[in-house]
Amino acid sequence: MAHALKEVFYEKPKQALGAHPEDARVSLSYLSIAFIALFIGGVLGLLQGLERAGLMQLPPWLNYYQVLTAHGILLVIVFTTTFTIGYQFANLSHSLGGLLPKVRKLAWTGLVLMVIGVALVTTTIVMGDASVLYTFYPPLAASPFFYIGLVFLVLGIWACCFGVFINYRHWRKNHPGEPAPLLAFFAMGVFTLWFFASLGVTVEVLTLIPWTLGWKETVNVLVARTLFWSFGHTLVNIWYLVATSAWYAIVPKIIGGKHFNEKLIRLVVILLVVLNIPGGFHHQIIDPGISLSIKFLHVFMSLSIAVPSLMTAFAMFHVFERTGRQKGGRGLLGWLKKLPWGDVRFLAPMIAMISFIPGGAGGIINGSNQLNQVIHNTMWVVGHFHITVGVSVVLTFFGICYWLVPYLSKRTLTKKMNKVGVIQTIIWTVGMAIMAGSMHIAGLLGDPRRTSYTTYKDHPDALSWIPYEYIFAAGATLLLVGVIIQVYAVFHMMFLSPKGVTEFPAAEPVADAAPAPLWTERWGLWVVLLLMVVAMAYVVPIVDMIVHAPPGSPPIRTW
Amino acid sequence: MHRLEETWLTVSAGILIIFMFIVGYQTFAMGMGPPSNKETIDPQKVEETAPFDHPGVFKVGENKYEVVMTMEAFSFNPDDITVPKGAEVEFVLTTKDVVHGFQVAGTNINAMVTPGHIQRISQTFDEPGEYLILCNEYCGVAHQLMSTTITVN
Amino acid sequence: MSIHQRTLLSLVVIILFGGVLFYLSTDGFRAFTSESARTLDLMENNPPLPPVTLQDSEFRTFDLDEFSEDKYVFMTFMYTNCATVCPQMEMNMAEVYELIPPESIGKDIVFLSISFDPTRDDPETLAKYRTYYGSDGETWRMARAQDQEELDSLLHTLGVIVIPDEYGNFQHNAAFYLVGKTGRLLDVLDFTEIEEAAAAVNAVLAKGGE
Amino acid sequence: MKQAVYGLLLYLFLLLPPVADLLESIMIVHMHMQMPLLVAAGFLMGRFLQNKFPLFFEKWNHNGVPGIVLFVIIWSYWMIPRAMDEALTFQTVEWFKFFSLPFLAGVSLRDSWKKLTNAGKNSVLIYAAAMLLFMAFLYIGADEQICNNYLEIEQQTLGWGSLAIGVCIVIYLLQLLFIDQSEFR
Repeated sequence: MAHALKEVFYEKPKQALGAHPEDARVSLSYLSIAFIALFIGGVLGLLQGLERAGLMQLPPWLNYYQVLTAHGILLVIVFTTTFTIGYQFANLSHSLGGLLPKVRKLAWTGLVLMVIGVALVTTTIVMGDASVLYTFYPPLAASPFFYIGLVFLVLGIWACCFGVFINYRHWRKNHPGEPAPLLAFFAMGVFTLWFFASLGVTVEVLTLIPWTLGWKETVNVLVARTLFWSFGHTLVNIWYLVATSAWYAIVPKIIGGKHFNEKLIRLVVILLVVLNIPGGFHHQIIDPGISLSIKFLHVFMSLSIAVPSLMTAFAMFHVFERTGRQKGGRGLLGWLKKLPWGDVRFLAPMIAMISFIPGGAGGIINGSNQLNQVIHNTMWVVGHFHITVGVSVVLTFFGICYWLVPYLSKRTLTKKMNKVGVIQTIIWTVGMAIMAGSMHIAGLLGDPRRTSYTTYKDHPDALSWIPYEYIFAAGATLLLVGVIIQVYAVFHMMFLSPKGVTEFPAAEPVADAAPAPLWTERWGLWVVLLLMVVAMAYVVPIVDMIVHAPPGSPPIRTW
Repeated sequence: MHRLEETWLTVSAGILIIFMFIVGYQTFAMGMGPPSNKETIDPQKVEETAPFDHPGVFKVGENKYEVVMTMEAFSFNPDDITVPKGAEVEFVLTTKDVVHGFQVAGTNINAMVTPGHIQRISQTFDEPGEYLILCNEYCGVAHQLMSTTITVN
Repeated sequence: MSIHQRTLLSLVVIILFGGVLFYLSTDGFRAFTSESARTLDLMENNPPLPPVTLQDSEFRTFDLDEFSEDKYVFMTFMYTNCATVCPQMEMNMAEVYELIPPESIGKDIVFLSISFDPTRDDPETLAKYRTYYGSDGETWRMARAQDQEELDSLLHTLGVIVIPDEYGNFQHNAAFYLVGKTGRLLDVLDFTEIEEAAAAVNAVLAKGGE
Repeated sequence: MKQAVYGLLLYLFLLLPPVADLLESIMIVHMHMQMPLLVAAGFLMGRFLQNKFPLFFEKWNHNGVPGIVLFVIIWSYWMIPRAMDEALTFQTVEWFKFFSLPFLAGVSLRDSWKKLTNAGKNSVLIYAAAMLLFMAFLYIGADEQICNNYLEIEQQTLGWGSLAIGVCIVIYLLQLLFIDQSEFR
């Protein structure tokens, strides 16, 4: 009986999406913006790599720091955000049986707001009025329109957040006693985190706007930095949560297996949501004005994310081994051979997962007191996030494209396109390995990040970094090739691939699995816990920063 | 299966706790904590405020030096400083404008210098040589030129 | 006993326990903070002050009991770098000084401000600080205790808590202390209530003796 | 049973002098971290006592009310500024803290919470929120030191922290009001 119910459960929504081509259009629009942003951002990335190594000189009207700001914002904020929304709304539509009309409207509103925001932000950057990098630390003051653009971006995200909350709530009301589908649960986690993460940065931006307009003379620099990182690092973990949604709920289906124990998956989601926001403080480990004991507490809070991450590693390898053995894999590692390595939908996320091992290890280094001091603001950090974001997250996103785009555009993934995908994945992996690897080494040697080409008056230490910078440039070149192939593949699958039906590969639980416990659905409680953890982390330092605030800083433009 | 999960979780939580012990021991017992000085200053009146009204290298004890330094886009004051070999040097830093980073390549000196705050960081220079001091936080159009040296002889 | 009776019984026992716990730990609901407990305790026990040698703004070195022999002493603890409570307290002390009959001053009662920051509050600093509040340096002296052990013992006896913070300042509690002729503490007064403090001192002076 | 062992481990960990010193060195951590963790340790260890003496709990804490009252009394006691101060200055009070929070408050919370009616649970939460908000009012508004062992800034921090937790509890209560809880059972 329960099994039959589950059948209906997983079959019906699939048709539902078919009945709602409008939902597909929402997702496809977001994905299109994502990949346009990826393309521009990728080109800018290569320009940066070449300039950094001294292989090319950028014209004065488009200098290194403008390019760096645009690269950061387009990839770190625009690409990941729009991709996530496109993907999560497709999941939601699939698993909840279609979006509500008002939610669809909210999603479109969000899109419009974000486009306005991105337009404002990029215009100010191109005009040279906002070379403040994507961290925009005051007292560097960009044009007010830059910050207003950011407000629009946040409003766009909020519109989508409310859409998700409304749809989820609606489904809950109509399905008493049933746990929500796993993918919807993930979406709820992602957007809850997003909403609460963006509160801090919104407060920051809203204080910066009157300051840049000259209505307010000074700003508290340390508080602004803290608010920024309460968002900045959570954003990283939002991507991570999005990627894990594919690892847990999609990848098992692609390799022909079942997903892991749902109770544990939900626990991981809840832990990631509750523990996440305080992680940002490790970006301020060598800041003045924050006491050692607070920093120590925050090392603990940052690293506590390791626990759900290790749970994920355990669960995924369990699923792989179980599936491989079912397919006849023998011996200690024989099951590995049985996995579908030639399928890009598996290969890309698999490499992403593997890269999370060095990525996580590097994260532990960045997050801990003394080790951070060695590598803070060096190329090491850049290498680190190109492994974590550039591989663990982005390669998962790329892998998702190969079923999501054809599914949404009612086309099929051809053998040829699969091969293109595999080649793209390999190019990407090699490119990132070369680039991020050399960045890690250069960083250990002291090469600073966020710095245009320089030899520091031919200082021997600085000269010793240059060879590594050539390797960055080589890696960046490969990566741009990867970007071009990926963008081509996505738009090909969107408009040119042969028509047909592609399945939505949502994994199912093992046959005798217990249903997910209903207490995991108590989002009210999780939000309260999240707020409590935030209070634990932030009340002490923020009160200290405000009570012992030095006189503030006026806006300064140094570019 | 259930047992495996639990062992795994215990091990991962255990690693976290052991790690925190090591970090805590280094920070609090060995005094290796990251630079976290809490003194403040008016960022718009740096030049009138002691000790930054007279930046420079000062001998404060037996082979102990204090370097009072201001940073601004895109220079260090004083620049090209010299200290004897084996000297224990405490850098007392602040910025007159935006956020800067203070890094000495080849050492563990790495600290953020934010406006309104006075940062302190110490290092003993045992190896003679000309060390590169650079700003590692983006501070403006000529950020890449912001550097100086500390010579140890 | 039925289950309800038993529950009721255990509830009564627990509430009684709670009552006793709260009663005992707050000196009969009179002192909910350590500060109030401290004053309560001081006023009930009238501890004798330990010997302490002081150096005042005129570079004179003297023993506290010698200075206060046969007189009441109106005392505060402060440090000159204090930007918060000390100036307020010294200002109020000056007002109390004004409210005491002038004929008693110097004869029956003397005023004394003791700094607990002896390294920075040298006689020169104290001499300057003294003038801000109109202390004459004779019947109202400002002084430091140079011997840290003696100072600690004095602070401890009077329950004055001084915690240095990270900014070169001190966090400390503040009050007026009235010491009797035999060198025992008589009263701890709220430093914000000038008139009350003056009235209390005058009452003691009027009574005379101990 | 396993959780009782974890509770014991947590308890022993909190008893370690360096851990206790670190947690007690910051006022807000002392009140809102060490103390709740001690309660949590007792909460976990409570399982052992429940198994060992099932009759005792059934007999004397039948409907959970006596137990929860004990919890509320102990918790409120440790909210008194003086109790916190004295835990730092008197050894006996410190011992009482390490005994009362886990074994009187934690264990009785464990045994009582599930036995309480919804109205009972909500009253406890309302009391906790009211208490925390009152403390916030007290500590943020105070212009003098309430605790002699801590700086005034820490006192203010504690006030804001209590406010945050109090508000969290209020939010929780509000969502109980607006969302039908039977969905989750």
